[in-house]
Amino acid sequence: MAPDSRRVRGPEESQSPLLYVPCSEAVAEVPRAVFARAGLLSQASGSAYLEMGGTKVLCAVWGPRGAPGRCRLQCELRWAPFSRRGPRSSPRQAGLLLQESLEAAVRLERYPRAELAVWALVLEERGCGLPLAVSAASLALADAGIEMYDLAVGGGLSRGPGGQLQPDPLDTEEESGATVYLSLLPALNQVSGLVCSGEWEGDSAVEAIKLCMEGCQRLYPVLQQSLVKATKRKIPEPQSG
Amino acid sequence: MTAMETGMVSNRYSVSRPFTSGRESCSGMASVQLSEAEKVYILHGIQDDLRVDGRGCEDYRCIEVETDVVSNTTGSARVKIGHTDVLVGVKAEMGIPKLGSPGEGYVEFFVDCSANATPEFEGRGGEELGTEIANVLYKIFDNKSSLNLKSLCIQPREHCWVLYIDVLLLECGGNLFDTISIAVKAALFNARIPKVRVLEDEEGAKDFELSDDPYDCMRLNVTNVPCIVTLSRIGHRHVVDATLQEEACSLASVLVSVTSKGVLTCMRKLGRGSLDPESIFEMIECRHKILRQFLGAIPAFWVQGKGATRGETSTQVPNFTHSSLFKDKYMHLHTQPYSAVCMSLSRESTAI
Amino acid sequence: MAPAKCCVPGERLCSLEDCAPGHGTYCKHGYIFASLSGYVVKKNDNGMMPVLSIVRDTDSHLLPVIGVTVTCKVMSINARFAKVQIMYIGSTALKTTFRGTIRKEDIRATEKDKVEVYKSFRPGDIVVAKVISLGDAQSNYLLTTAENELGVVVAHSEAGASMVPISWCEMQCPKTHIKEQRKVARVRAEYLQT
Amino acid sequence: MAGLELLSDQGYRVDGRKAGELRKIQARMGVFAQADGSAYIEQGNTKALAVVYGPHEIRGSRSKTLHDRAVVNCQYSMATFSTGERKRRPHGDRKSTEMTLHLKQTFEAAILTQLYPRSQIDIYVQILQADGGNYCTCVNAATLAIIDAGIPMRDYVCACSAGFIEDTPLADLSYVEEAAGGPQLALALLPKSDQIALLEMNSRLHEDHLERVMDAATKACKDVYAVLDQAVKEHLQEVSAMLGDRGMA
Repeated sequence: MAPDSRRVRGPEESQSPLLYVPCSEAVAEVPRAVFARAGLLSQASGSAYLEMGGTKVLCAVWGPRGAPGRCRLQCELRWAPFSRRGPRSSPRQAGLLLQESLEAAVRLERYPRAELAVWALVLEERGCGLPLAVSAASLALADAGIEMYDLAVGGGLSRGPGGQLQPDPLDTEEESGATVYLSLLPALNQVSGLVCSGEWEGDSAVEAIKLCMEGCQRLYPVLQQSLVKATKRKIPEPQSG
Repeated sequence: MTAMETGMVSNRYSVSRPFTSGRESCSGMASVQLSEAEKVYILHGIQDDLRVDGRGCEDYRCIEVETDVVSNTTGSARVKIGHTDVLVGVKAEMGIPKLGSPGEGYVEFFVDCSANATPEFEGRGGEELGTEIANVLYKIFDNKSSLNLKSLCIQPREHCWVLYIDVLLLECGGNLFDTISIAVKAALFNARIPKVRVLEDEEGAKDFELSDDPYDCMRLNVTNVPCIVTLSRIGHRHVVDATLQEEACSLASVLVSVTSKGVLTCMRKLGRGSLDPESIFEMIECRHKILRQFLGAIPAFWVQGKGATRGETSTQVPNFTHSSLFKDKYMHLHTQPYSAVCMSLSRESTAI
Repeated sequence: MAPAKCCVPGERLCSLEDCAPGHGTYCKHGYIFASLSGYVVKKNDNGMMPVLSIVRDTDSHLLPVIGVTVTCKVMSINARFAKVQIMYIGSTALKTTFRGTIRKEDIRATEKDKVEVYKSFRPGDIVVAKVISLGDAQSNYLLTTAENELGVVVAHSEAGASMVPISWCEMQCPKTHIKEQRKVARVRAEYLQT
Repeated sequence: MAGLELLSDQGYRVDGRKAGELRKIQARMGVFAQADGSAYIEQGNTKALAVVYGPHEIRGSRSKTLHDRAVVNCQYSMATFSTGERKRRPHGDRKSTEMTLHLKQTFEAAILTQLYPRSQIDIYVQILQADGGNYCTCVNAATLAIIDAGIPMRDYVCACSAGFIEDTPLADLSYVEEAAGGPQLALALLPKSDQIALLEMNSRLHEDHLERVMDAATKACKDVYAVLDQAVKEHLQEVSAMLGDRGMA
């Protein structure tokens, strides 16, 4: 075939220029500022918006709606195309983790033959997207009036290059290797989700989990307050004596 | 206070919630249906450290390992624990290094849950579980020390070895993750990657020369390749190496991947229940004990340098015995009696 | 009166010794916990232990349960069953409808073998029925009309007029005076609007 | 194909066999406990595993139900590492779908399906290592697995391939011989009644030679039968010995 002289042929392979952009070495302020609000979407049964540092998560819940079989928690967690640079993590896997973390918190047996749909969107990812999505999802479920044992609160942690443990890490810090993500039911003191990756020697993993749990306990009252506010807004006070 | 029962049920012996998610515990795609009475029976036994097949809570079933089973592969292994049967083939193919790590080769995992294991896996039925297992495998290898990827590099930025680690699930009898991780380790141990010589002529064109001699090959250092230990929470205790029946009784389990030095490389909670933090710490601690069982059972996989050439594996390792279940050169290994193995091995583990 | 306390799931409300758990709560370790976000209401039934429950006025997460009376619309019929859409549970309108099935043998209590679906229901009828089973993975909610109070309450004739019941098995069109067969419900007096 | 001599002047093939000689067959029945029937077979370097489930209730949509006989459901898959070049997917590609269909046709002809109306029999075969004659090895493995499951058949189904190179019909082709591109024929035979369950031929072969090739394949199938029959009898003896022990105790 004659070479096409009219067009400039690009190289056979190409890569995203983002790969070569040096990461800015930002250090997260600890603790990162949190903003939480429940019940902001009118179309969904329940909804919540959660912001921590630069990470922003929106979550909506629909249901319960009729579905054959036993009650299911249909979870979907997505990252918006503009949420971060570089590749995004697989939504399928993240949805499963979200589902696993929430299942222990929701009283599914109260909803036979029904389906609850949880849909979370990470608008901006600056680290801790998944744990924040768990917290947002449990806020949204509670806002929808779904019966739950407790709010599932997510917390993240990463180990810096010097070995120091950093709660609520930024995305740049998450890339450094060792991370822990945890979801806690604080009132019952139960762990409903746990993922550790990277190398953890000796008892460092235990220490990290404990630190992560402390972080969750700190976030818990914030979520409770925002939920109380949303409930007061949404539901009129009963007039009974 | 004792650890709270997993899954928060007020009734002490009710181990299942009547209406819960359609997805059973993660590895229990091929799950069995158990009646309430059977569950209570298993649960009561476990409270007394006695399981249905006579094991204690922290005992493995007999682990059978056979290496070098498929001659078309770079390395292969078949591992059988109880009724769980897994075949792993490693194929080394030439590829281009990933951009992020130009000086390293890389590893690709694929898990085929074949219909052999259970008819539910027919067609695309096993894909979901397969991807999930593959994701866990990626995660446990996602660190610098598990495998020396630099040794897989042939020419930085241009050529490297890609290790395709393909897992084939032949039979599914509980404890998939552990079995698969042992099989992956055994297959990597067995892998013989041909040595490559790069010849460069005057114009800078490169040519590769693969060694024909099967003994002139590169072996991988698998000392730090982690093994997965899945601990299932049943009642107030945890068990290792759960059978399908036991998995059906467990609402939550923790998957810990651990190297021979006791370093955790990945940890995950599986299943729909929740766990007491104390019990998680207990499980993390328990890995040392399990590790000693493993070390005793399969020292060759942990200590590189033994049985380095083809055919010697079986003779060098005293714990392997021959069995003729599948083939004549089958290696069979029994980790019992555990206490004896642990005793004799504490010496060996200190040597590592 | 002090404003009612607002609570969120997981909040510990009180000891089991002080109150009995009501709607929207669960018990653990001898305490009552909230499982809904809403207002805590303590109801004192004379002399009995007060019942603690959580109230959400907007609540409508009702799901059909066995034994509950539902109002539904017939969507399609065939020789063996009628398919319906559940629209009300008791007197609460549902946000999303649920699908149900009324099998031929569940239409009336007596002479079940003589029942024919098309002589009992027609698509578009509004039927009061009772849930008898949640059904399994493949099937819908199973409903029954085998009681005097259950059956068709609103039906339209071919002429389009709302028909008037004339017996337990017939309805008549006020325009054309044509009689059509239905499994008619005897609507309880308290529900009738006059 | 130049260079490679598939049949030497002395009449020996690449791997040292005579023209009508089979590769070494090793078979084992009942390898898995959970399946209703299972078998593992090695024909030279080709290794296959077959598992049978059933007869059981129809799975999935009921519309598949046949009212007068059982549905035979097959799946042929190849391990991704079984071939020289790594395969991307174990099943679902065009070739394995075709193989699946062939297996189904073969066993519908052999199993007494009318004994189990409204039910289903699953046959899953897996090639662990491929070195020619994949279809035939699978049929042989599946036959053993069905016998192990105790499902009645008209007869054993024995399959063997045959080729035609340098005017000589060759039995049981290996991968090298298959890759040479000559005509090849796969025959699945019910050996006692000499009935053909499946016959497939690729590539071009003069009509005059067909009979000779067929004869070679038929003879090879009967040889396979002898080996399989031996394996079944040995297995039966093992099992009955075990039962006997239990009976005494």
